Amino acid sequence: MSTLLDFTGYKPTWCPGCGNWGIGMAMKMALVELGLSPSSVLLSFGIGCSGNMNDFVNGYAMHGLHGRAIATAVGMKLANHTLPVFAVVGDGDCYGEGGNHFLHACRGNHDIKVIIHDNRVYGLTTGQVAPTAIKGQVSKSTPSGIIEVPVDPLALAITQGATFVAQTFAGDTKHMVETIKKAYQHSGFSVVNVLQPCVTFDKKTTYQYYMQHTYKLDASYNPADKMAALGKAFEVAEEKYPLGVIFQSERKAYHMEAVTDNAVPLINQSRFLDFDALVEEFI
Amino acid sequence: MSTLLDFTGYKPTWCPGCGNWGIGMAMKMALVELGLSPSSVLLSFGIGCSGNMNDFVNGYAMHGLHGRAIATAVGMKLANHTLPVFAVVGDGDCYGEGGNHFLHACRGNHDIKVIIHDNRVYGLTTGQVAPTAIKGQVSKSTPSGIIEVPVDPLALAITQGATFVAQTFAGDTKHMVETIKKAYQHSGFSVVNVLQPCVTFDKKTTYQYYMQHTYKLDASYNPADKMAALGKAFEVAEEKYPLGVIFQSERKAYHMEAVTDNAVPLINQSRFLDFDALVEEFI
Amino acid sequence: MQFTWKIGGEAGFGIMTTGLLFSKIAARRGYHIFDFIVYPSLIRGGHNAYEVVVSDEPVSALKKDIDVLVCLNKETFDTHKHRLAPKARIIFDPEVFSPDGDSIAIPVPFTSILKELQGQVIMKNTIALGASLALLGGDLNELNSIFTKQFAKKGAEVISLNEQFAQKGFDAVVLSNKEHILSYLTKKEDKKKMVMTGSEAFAYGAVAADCRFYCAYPMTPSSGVLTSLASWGKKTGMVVRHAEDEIAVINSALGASFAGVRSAVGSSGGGFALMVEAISMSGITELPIVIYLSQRPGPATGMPTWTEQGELLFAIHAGHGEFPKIVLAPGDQQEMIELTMKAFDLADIYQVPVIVLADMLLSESHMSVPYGEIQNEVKKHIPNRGKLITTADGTYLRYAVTEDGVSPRLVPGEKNTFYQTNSYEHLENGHTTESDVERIKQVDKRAKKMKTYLASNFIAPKIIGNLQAAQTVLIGWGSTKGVASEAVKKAKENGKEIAYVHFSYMYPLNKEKVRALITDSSKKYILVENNSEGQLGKLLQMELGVSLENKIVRYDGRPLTVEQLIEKI
Amino acid sequence: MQFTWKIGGEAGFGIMTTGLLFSKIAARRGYHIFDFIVYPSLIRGGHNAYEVVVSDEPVSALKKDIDVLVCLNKETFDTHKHRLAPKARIIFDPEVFSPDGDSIAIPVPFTSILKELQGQVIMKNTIALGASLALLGGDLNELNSIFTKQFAKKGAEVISLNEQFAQKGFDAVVLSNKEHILSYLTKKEDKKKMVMTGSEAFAYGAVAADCRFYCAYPMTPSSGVLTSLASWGKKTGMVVRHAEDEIAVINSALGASFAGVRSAVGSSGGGFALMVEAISMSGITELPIVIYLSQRPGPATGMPTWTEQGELLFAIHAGHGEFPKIVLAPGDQQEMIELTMKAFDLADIYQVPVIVLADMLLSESHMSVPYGEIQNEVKKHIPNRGKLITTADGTYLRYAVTEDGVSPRLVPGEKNTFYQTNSYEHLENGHTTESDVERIKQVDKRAKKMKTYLASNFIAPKIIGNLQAAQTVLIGWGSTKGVASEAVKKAKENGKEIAYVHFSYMYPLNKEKVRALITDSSKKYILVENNSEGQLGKLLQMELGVSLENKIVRYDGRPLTVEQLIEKI
Ligand SMILES: Cc1ncc(C[n+]2csc(CCOP(=O)(O)OP(=O)(O)O)c2C)c(N)n1
Ligand SMILES: Cc1ncc(C[n+]2csc(CCOP(=O)(O)OP(=O)(O)O)c2C)c(N)n1
Ligand code: SF4
Ligand code: SF4
Ligand SMILES: [Mg+2]
Ligand SMILES: [Mg+2]
Repeated sequence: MSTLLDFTGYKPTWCPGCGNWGIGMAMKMALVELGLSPSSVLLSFGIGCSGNMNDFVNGYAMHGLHGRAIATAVGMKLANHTLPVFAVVGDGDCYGEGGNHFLHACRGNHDIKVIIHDNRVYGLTTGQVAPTAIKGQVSKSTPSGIIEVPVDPLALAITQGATFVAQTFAGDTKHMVETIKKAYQHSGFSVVNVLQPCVTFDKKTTYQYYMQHTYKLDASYNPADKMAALGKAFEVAEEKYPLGVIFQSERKAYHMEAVTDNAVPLINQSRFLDFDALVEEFI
Repeated sequence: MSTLLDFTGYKPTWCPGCGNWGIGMAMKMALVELGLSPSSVLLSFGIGCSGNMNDFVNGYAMHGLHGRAIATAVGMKLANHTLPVFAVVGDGDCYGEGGNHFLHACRGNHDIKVIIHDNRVYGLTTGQVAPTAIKGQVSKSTPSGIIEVPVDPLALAITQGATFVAQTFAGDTKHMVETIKKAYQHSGFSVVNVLQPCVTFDKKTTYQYYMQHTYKLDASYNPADKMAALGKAFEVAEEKYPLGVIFQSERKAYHMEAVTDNAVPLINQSRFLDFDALVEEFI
Repeated sequence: MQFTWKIGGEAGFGIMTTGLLFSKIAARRGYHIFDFIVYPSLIRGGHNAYEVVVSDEPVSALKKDIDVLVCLNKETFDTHKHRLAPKARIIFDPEVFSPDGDSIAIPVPFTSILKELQGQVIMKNTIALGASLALLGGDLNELNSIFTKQFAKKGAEVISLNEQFAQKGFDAVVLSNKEHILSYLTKKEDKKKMVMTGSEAFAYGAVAADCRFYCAYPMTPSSGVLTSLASWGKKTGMVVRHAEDEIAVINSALGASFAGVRSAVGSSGGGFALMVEAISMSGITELPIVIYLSQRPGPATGMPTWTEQGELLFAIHAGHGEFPKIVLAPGDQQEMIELTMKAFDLADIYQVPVIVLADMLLSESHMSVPYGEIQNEVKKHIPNRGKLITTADGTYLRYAVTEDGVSPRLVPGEKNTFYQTNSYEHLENGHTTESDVERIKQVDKRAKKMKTYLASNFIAPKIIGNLQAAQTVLIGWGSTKGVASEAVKKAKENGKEIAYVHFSYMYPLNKEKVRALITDSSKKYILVENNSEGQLGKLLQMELGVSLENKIVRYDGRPLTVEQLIEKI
Repeated sequence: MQFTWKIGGEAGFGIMTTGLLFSKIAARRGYHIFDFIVYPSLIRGGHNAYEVVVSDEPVSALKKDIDVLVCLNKETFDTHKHRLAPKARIIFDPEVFSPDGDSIAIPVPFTSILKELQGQVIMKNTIALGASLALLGGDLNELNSIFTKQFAKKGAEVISLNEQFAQKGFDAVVLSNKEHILSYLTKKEDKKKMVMTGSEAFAYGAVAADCRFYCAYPMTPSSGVLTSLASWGKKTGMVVRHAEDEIAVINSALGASFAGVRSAVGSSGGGFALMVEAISMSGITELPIVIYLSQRPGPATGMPTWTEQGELLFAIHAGHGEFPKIVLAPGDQQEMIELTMKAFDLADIYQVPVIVLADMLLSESHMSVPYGEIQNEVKKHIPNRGKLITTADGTYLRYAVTEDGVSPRLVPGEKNTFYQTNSYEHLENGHTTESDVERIKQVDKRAKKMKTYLASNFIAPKIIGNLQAAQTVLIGWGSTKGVASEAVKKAKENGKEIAYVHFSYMYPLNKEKVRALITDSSKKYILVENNSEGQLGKLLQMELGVSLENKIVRYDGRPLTVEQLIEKI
């Protein structure tokens, strides 16, 4: 049974007060409570302040390319589906540069837990707008305010085949831990959009802002209802942020169909040697 | 006033009976009926059987890269917003390789008319599944059937900010022409998903199939109702295909905010010469 | 004995299948074959042609004239008549057209046979095969046995229907053109052969190398690999994935490689271009990956269904920043199988990206290869995974600095330890660093790997012909091997000794081992490349300081021909 | 006179702004400056440092020792004390620590001043500036006038508050450290100067070149261009777009270019890698585009905030297939402005992609440049759009074969005609072709453009120092100009004549024009590069057959130093 300490890597370099501190802690707590150890989990990190968590949380990790953490995680899972795979990504990372991978991973229902740091900005490159930025948000790259409307990641995931879609808040560790654990328990593509204040570059979506604009879904809410789930997703546009599991459904995870012999992970399968079975077609 | 002939380029090389013949004809008819001429329209073609239309329909055209026709069209429109811009793309092109551009062009509401040849396959590369393929579809790249569920392009567009989302059928020239004309009249990102039989590589979604599974939205349908529109989009999953304008809303097109002086297209604006106004910050 | 059989017709009417059947039958009859496909970048309409050279010796390039031309339409005759050999046989349908000129007309009543047996247009191919076999002194058994195999699922009826059409074509020749029948295809005892393309050879090599993850996005002329590996998937257990784009393709493959399985990807220039960023990541993370790059004429979309060797320097320099990389370029199908197995070993041993360069000519042409030899090689092959380890203690350092530059690579999952692989510059333990000292350590370590490779695994160019005796020496790489080898033979027939220095270990180059072969001042060296810039020439200049004055290049999308080489010698 | 002022403190506390203010003040006082920023790839925490060399002559590189060190924390002193000059002044807060060693202590009561005026930590910077000006014999007017400008929006209160803190710092020195005050910054009459980074210089050059569309995705160290151009957008009317990814970036730019406006994009190695496919498209469609590539240490994510010249060969070979491309590498801010204007002209004249290579050192360091000269150049610049035309008759051929290889390019929209630009190989009219003859025509036509360029627009390397007299000649490119020029000066001071051959027109190279400069057997040539492989050396070998034995390289992410060069000479 491992402890928080086992998962604790280098001292974080995040800005004091950054929402990432909470997310990092929640990740570690969830992993501990799930009875995992740094040796029994695969982590795929994007590039960003979010991705910098690679040095702060222990595990078998790959700190890959900006925007590609999901694509990388897909390969990890298919190669060894006995290990849980988490992708820790930024909103620019996942919805901007990596938008296409996110879209198609939803369709594939790859059994990956994606933790998205939704902070509305490109933190590590000093604050340009992310695709989650509210229309009109001013930044170095958009001095007159961003023209695009924000991406709707929840609706995107729900409509394109993701089977677990949740939202949580970096200011509520307990809720994050619960949500990450639920994502882990779900088999299939699991989206956890974490509302994360960037204290340095986004003066609007602060902790106070989210305290006022978030609310928790109660027991009466039925995440199996796709239309209702979309209704919840659309509330975000009115700056109302539901927290909890917004949508959940059942579908075989990708590796269960793609890995021929599911009982054994690809990496442990015995080598194919029946070459004669292949060459017939060449004769 | 130009004629069909003015828009008619080389003889198409599409397979006899291919849905592209109808789409090509509808494009030309629509352009004629809109009073446009090959000199007054910008066309951005993707790479595919669909994109091969570049040699068959006349206009100021760019036959760019596979998956990038929308990105290219975005630049065309911003450089000269007085000309209408059409993007003619394949479903692999637009939803696969180019999925990220599609997603973000919806957010930006770029005034581009996107005509998507939805034929469920990668025609030009001999029939591998496109992201629109129905789960289980067998192809050279998916001999055991595709694992992913199909992309839901209509819902994707509706939820991510597109302001005009329509569906039409390659077997119904009149309906295609009407729909393309409506897209033209709309200011903003206009998605026209054309259900197109690939007679060579997809034996399921034939003309007959679509005759049976499509229906036209009637006057009672209100495309301004986002939730209703999503309901329609979801019918596709049950192999029911609504034809017509599924969703429409109003929002400033991107170039109206991005081009500082809207009265004059970027290309015709007078050169900026007040250099002294810039260098103050360096002193 | 060597002859060319060629069939042409409208695109989309089974010309490819027919040509391949002919190649297989010739191989089954005991002959060597090499074939080449001509098709436009569209699915139907336009002209398709399929050309097969049959020989009693190994053959690796097309020959000048056509001995038997099967015309499924008039265009075929018009397009190819200028290449007809004296006494060439023309199989055609008298109801469609009649060939002019003095070649030998072999009329076959395609149309009426179709009417009679109420077959679809596609059946013309079967008739053509029957007629061809008759004309060349073959018999129908091989063809019929192939039908039996091919249409097994479709049932006995389909099989016998095909047999009937073949028979009709066969009879048409035997009955009314006996006097023109040749004996080219009379059964000959010879080693069993396989007929495969370069892409199939790569796929087969990848299976033999125990590659377990192949990811691709279709792109001509590389898609053959995806098709083959996908079709074998259920048997081999390999996970074969058609991803959303090429960036996903290579990043997933690197994820799988990190998790410990051998992984490969494939594409052509455009798709490869999208992988360049991740190739650089493979460099710094030291994750093995094999990349199949099948070239076609560029730039950009270019000429998708034609051939060129225009991406040697691009492949070598692909990736931002400085890092090691290995580039191989097999010259034919058999070499493709060998070098593919080798590529996976080198990727694992040096933990680097290995690019296997091919082109449309190699990827899509079929060649007959010795069944026994290859099956032996494949079966005795034991993958060398280098310093891959499955256990380590807590102090495991992923990027430990070592003598040879290679660090032990632990398969994730081992208990009681963990590590990260990192696209940032890193400490030996994998954590991010900006230290000048650590940076230098890691750059030097990565560079060291290639020094080790050059000393331990680099293989010097193959020599074809007699280098000592040769006054003129051709220098080429990859698929030029085929035409250059034929040129060496041809020259010898003409009483001239020439040799060919064949590069397949393209980069990095071992200066000493290579220089010796191409710097004898008493010889005339001629660079032979299927591109416009003479890229191997530039590479030799850059890496060895050797500059070659003479070159023969071709860049119209067509393969180099033996005649083109001979005439310039 | 030359001295170095350096300030250090915790990341995220305004070190950058403070350093820049110091640079500007020094420039306003009539001095030349060059500065360099050190910051980790994270937003807060970690150590930031900002170093400014001030000189009464033009200066383009750091010098060895530090004359004034402002320590906002103890780490600053510990990290940099080994570089302190004899008699160096240390500004520090006695309440935090006291410097050891024999340099001159200038205690300033930061903490108590903050308390007294109830200011935030960030105000330490203002105090530091006041103290520094006092210590260097400056006065507070320049600083205050900058405050007035900078905080205009924030109002008089903020301005006076800042003035008060500056005054406190100033007084602290004047009152208790009069004896150590230097006269380095006493007002000096000199030409008006601008203080800008290489990225700002590119941005300024792009505006001067009438670029109307700039598209980018943020990436260190190239983002400065996006920031500047975006901030100027309302004034200049340029459309500046932060797109979803780098692939969108370049494809949109090419769309805009097709529509007729000058377009540019910018990134660092990783983002540039994603643009490679489209660069190839620019090649075959013959659409002009300017690409700003600011290098950082790779591979992959590498060391994002440090410097390296590791992508010369990558940039030159970027793109699949064979096509023309021009690569330029300015050596400093002024050259950046000139070459950027030139880049847009060359892109238009030859209808090719033009890459402007920079690196973190050039992109993010500030240098003082002559205001008058540059404003003149910029104002008299008239963009040369080459064969861009706005009218044509119906028989217009987009890819007409011409003498110089360049075809007239019609701006879409012209009545009574139309055409397509095509990423497939094409006929002169732009339509897709697979014809061998047409293919050759177009390949040759595209290649011809570079022959024309080499004859008409290529410019030979600049010589710095006296090439005739020099026994030792340094050879370098891009940002190495700064340090190499200083080395030439320094050597002269030591009584040694050396020269520097500065490459900025990197590719293609005019063999004749270049060879002469670097092949005098009586001289010793030394290659100087900020990378590990000596990429310019490889390029010269490949393109000119010139091989350089001696090289000085640095690849730890830090810039080359004058000392490093001098000692090796
Ligand atoms: C291909 C590529 N483009 C750009 C960058 C530069 N870059 C590094 S982090 C980043 C964005 C970070 O924003 P986000 O993903 O939202 O993460 P955050 O820092 O906000 O947590 C960018 C653009 C890169 N590393 N690679
Ligand atoms: C980057 C890149 N990858 C792959 C290809 C090869 N390719 C050409 S067309 C095509 C797909 C065509 O499918 P789709 O877009 O659906 O168009 P369709 O032919 O079905 O109309 C592909 C994969 C390419 N040209 N460029
Ligand atoms: S910049 Fe923003 S996101 Fe990044 S560490 Fe600081 S507060 Fe957090
Ligand atoms: S392959 Fe399919 S899509 Fe392409 S032309 Fe033929 S029928 Fe049409
Ligand atoms: Mg972010
Ligand atoms: Mg399609």
